[in-house]
Amino acid sequence: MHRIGVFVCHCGTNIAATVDIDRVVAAAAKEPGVVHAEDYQYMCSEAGQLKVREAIKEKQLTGIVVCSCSPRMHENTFRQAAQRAGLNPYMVEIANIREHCSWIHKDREEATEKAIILARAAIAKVMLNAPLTAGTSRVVKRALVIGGGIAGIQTALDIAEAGYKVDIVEKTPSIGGRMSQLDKTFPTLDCSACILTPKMVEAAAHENITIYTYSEVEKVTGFVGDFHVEIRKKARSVDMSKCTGCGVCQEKCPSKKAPNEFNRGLDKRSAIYTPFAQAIPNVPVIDREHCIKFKTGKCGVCAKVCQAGAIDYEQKDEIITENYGAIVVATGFDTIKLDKYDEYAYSQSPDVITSLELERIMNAAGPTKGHLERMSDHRAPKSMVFIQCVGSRCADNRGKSYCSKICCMYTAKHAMLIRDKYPDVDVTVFYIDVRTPGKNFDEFYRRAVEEYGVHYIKGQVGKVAPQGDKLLVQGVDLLDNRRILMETDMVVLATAIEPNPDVRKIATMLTASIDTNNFLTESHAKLRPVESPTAGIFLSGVCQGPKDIPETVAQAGAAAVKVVGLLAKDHLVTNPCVAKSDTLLCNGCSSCEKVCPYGAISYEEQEVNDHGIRETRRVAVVNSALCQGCGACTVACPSGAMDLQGFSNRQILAEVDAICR
Amino acid sequence: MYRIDKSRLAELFAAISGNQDLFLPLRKADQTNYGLWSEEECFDLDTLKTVKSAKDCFFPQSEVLYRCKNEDGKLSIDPQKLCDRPFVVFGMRACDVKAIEVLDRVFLSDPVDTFYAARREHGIIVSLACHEPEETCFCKNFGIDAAEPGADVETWIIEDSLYWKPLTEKGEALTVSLAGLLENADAASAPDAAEKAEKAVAKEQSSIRDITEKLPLSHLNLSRFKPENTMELFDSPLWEEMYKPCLACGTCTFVCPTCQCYDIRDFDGGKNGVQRYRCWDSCMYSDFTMMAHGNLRTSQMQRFRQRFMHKLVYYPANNDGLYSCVGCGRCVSKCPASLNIVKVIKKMGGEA
Amino acid sequence: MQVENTEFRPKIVAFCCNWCSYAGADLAGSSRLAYPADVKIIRVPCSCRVNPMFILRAFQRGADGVILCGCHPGDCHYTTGNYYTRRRMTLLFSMLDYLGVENGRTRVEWVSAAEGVKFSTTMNEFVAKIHELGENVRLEDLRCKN
Amino acid sequence: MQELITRAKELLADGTVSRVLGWKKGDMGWDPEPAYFEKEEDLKDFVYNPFCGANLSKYLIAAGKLEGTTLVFLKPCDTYSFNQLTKEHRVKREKTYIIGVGCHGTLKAEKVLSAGIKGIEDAAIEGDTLKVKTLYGEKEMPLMDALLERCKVCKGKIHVVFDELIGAEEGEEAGPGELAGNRFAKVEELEAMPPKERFAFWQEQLSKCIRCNACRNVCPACSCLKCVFDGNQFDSSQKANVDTFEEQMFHIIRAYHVAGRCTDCGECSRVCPEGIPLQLLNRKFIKDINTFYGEYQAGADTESRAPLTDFTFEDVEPGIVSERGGGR
Repeated sequence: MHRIGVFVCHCGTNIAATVDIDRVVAAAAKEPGVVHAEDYQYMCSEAGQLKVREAIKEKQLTGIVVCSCSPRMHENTFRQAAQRAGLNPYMVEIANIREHCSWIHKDREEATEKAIILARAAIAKVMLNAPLTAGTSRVVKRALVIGGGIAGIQTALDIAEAGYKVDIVEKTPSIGGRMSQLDKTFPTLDCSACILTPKMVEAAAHENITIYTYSEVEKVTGFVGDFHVEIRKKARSVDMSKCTGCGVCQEKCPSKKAPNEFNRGLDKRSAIYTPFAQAIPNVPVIDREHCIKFKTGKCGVCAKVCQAGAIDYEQKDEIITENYGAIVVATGFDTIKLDKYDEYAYSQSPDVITSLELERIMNAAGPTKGHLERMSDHRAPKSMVFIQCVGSRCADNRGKSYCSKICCMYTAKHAMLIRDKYPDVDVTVFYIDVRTPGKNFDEFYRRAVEEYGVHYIKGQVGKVAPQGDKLLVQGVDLLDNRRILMETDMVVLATAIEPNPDVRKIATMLTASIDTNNFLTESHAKLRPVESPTAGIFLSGVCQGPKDIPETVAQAGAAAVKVVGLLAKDHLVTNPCVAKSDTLLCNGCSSCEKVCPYGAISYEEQEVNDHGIRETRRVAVVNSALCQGCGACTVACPSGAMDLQGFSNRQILAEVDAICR
Repeated sequence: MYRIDKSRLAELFAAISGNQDLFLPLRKADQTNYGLWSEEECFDLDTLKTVKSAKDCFFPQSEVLYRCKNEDGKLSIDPQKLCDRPFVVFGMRACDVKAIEVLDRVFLSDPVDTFYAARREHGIIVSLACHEPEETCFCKNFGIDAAEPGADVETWIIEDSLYWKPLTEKGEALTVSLAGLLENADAASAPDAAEKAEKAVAKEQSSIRDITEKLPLSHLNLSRFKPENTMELFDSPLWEEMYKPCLACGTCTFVCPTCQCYDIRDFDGGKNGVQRYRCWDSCMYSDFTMMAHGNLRTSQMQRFRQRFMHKLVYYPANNDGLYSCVGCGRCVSKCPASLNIVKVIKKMGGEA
Repeated sequence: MQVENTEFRPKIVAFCCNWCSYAGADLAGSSRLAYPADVKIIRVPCSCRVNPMFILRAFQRGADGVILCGCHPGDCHYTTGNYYTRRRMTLLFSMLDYLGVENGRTRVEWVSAAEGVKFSTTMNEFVAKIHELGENVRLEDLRCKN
Repeated sequence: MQELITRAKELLADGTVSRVLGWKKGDMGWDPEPAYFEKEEDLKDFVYNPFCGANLSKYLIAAGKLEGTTLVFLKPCDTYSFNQLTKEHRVKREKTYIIGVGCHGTLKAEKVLSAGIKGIEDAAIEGDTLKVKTLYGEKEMPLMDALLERCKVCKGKIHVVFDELIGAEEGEEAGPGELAGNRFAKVEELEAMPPKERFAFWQEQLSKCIRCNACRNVCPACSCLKCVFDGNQFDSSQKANVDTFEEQMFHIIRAYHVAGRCTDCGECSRVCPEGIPLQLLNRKFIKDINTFYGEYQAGADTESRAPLTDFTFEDVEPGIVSERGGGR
């Protein structure tokens, strides 16, 4: 027989002011199955919990209902209280009579009636609750970081420093990411490479860190504490164990027509290449698409010149399988494609460039060896126009609705650096707003305006048109309310950033949620900003939202702490509210398997005894460690064989019945 | 004997329903079934076989037995009121009338089913002879005469007239209440009319009997279906051959005028309390014999065998040789897999 | 008519997913954004847990309206749950409409954890709509009626 | 027909198959029943004519559990059901030998009988005429008046799965058969009615339901071991329509459970003893699926994802139902 206890919380006056607590207690006490009902000022307080525990023991309660605030607040509190009193923690139900009742209804009568109904629904449900036991699962003491930019490197370093093994998977031939492409960083103007390369070296040298460059995550299964990951290590065509990084092969390579990705395609590179001088590992890759040996079978120059005999044309992709306890996504960003912004003449004129391209032009290792010059005729510009918010804060669907956050600051940086090095260049910036929230940010921007004489014009540019060897810029000055038509030598577009396009594929593999802009969603915007809602998946850097370097590094550290916190545990407690298939009802039709986002359902040929009929049937089996308890399968199942523990069909129906009574 | 113009049937029905409920075959959504008559309804006496039999009028597909309520911890039980109003069922064919006899033997023998008994007590059956029995009819095998359907009043529709012959006290009383409408054709008081009527009815009857005689299923051999053959029939390997197409649906049992099995179930209507009701059940259903310990008929073959053994062997063994099939042929035309009792009789009887 | 309308207290069942809409309802609560007490919320892990049987059952038991709230498409905690919900409910609602049941009695709304205002507005609108439609008589079970 | 018998005998004789699933002559000429034939001599009772409406594919669930291979004769539309069952792992393709048989339409016996044709022995279709051989000589009637509803909107002569074809040509054109009318015509007509009339229409139709479960039990998509309406999983066990709600509930949920899986084989409406146009419920789902998610024919293949276990990011919102307006 059921022996249900009902505990009604006043929550000070939060509930008691609008809900007649006595009536709720009296009504609950009359419900069949209820043997105890009481109220208290603050049920969640230690004294309140003590009442619950005592009642459970004294009245030998088989289930309890707490009428209080949202279960999102204190469900766990009361589950623990129940457990301490010897009651299974899943024999607890919460009737939310605060957020869903007392706080939104003014009429006392109405609110009281509703509170009674909500209590009844919870009582009806708890009668059908079954004791559930949370299982445990192992924690593999190794973490995976996807992406080897500053975010990934920092996260990996912090995890490694805490004493755990960590692997970095980087898609390109070297770690370093976007930051390695930058020339200087705001607001201090220190050299990007100078602060990044020591970290890269540290990561490479760390005994706890393994770096897989030129590699991609291919498949992820498993769950928090025990992910199984397949990593595809793409064929480098160079034996990493033999290569000394001398660079002769690159020099001698006769194919020098491949666009240089590192320099944003502004110049060419050889078919065998390391992306940049400080690359880690300092081992080149053969770009098979552009390699003459791979295209025609003839050549083989690199193999001939390599003293170490490291060139291996036969090398194949390799699949590495490894288990991880946690996974950090640090896939970073790219700039958006500008094909929807024809008005800026990006595709028509080589002198219209993106800011990231400007970074490379300004960099001593870049296509112009650091000289500011036009890509069309290699002349030094006399005037430059910067256009802000290209594709950011966009109302139509050509660009992104969000602010890319870093553009205002790097544009100020670019303007300042140019004015500093080339004082004769006239620099104009068109902006919508200048956003400079950050330590020393506004001061930095003001220096650009006040000390370096950068012209800031509030207004947008409608069109950039190549005219002779000049660019004609048409814009408006909103403050002076006038149209502007000006000639300039170069135009720099502050192009919006977007998450790396590969992230959707990765998010799907990880079942991590992702928003419409392809940013990974954090578990809670404020309180859990580095956790994905999917347990064991953490977020680092711009894959979660636009960030500058210090923010990225901070978040990378935070993600590392969360990973370390997880890896420090030997076992994890699993959620017992998972799907369960009734083998006597299961048809083995595979509908449930198709809708399971976790691959938690498989099929087995099982011997069944269906009320005297013995036969072998194909039945669904749920891996309770993989199942997260969404319930998609329960509705896909036509026979009702699949049910969800803790939210069973009959429990929900009982609530429906109680509410509609 | 009495007579009334066929064109005045609506008036007759209005008069009957003035004093009591009247159930008769109604045409609704392209099908004919027994239903409660009202002026808006369209009656249909031409369709020989209603989809469901008239069984519903005495043994409805579902009926409440009692209700329980729990109000603030106080339990109350409210038994369902028994039928206490007279009603007339008009248009029952000979087979359906005979089926009532089959049901009576089940429900009126001890312990009496009070719900059924109350309906039988208050129900008056006006039967109707089958003008043209169909190919699927095989009532003749069970000693039923489609030309003389019996019951409280029997009627014939011949050309423009309906001839009305009360047979019981109840029938007489009903006839009296309709005196203004029914023309007297009694031999004593209206000899001319009586002669005409007798002649017409006799002619109709002989025509019906001629047709029945010629029907393809009218001469089945039932001789093997005897109590002494029970075990032999039960163990026959033929069941295994025959049952296979059976879909385990309940069509045959639900259209059958004699199937009498029911289940008792509860419905929790929330604040309205719990209703305990009964509803027809079908021995073709897999959970028909499901009990706490398990199911004692685990295969469809066993269920299939049960239905026909019951109709042709068990029931007659307990009821003076009365078969619990009346040859209405509904299952013959309605079985989705074209299985039916005729095929069983032929196969088990050694004919096919 | 007026009098009848004010007396009619509809029964409304709202299924809310635990991660977005239930939290959105909590936010509506903590923001003190009122909506009629006729709405009673049932918490489910994901909108994809809601079986059409639950919805029909609610109508059987006397509900006048059923609303289902889940995370916005793309934001599902379980990645894809609400995409299934969307298809299931589109087809179910269309079928109910086809059977002649007033199509305003059922609704799906995507409400995120941050959308307390939307939750409250949606519920106010929905209750108003049910008032307009009046009592549910086309999907009722007389055994559950007063 | 003789060709079918000859081939079946060959396959039995050479051990390719252990049994034959086909149709057996009935008592009346219009009531052939689905039957197994295990010996060559049993095949003397084999029949295949336009009265053989039964879709044999569902019987293969049981046949799959038997030893050896089962030879089955499937009409074009039956093969869709077989494919769908294969996809759901309910039948065993490798234990089935399928002979696809040609079909020119199947008959509703009641319609032939009520046209006054008696003593039926056999029937054949010639063009748009049904020729019936009877005890009283050959009778004729317009084919359209005798066909089952599903055949009037035939989905074509193509067999989507078979081992060999007899009386049918390989590579027949997919798409509607020669008789095909618009199978959604009645659905559209209902959609265009005011909701109140639609409600009345369904009320009248569904109130005829006697809950015999014939529609469910014959349905190849309803292959659950235990239906939710027979079990307690949802507290939804129903044995009778005690209230009109239960009529609605049963038919809505049944149609919903087969939505995206129903091949529109028409067996449900063929077997309904009360003549309820159940195909109108299934076709409503089919029509909606086609409109909202793109044309989909269940059973056309064994791999594609069923519409309800699939989605796209751009799917329509449920609100479309009310946006389309009350009249729809």
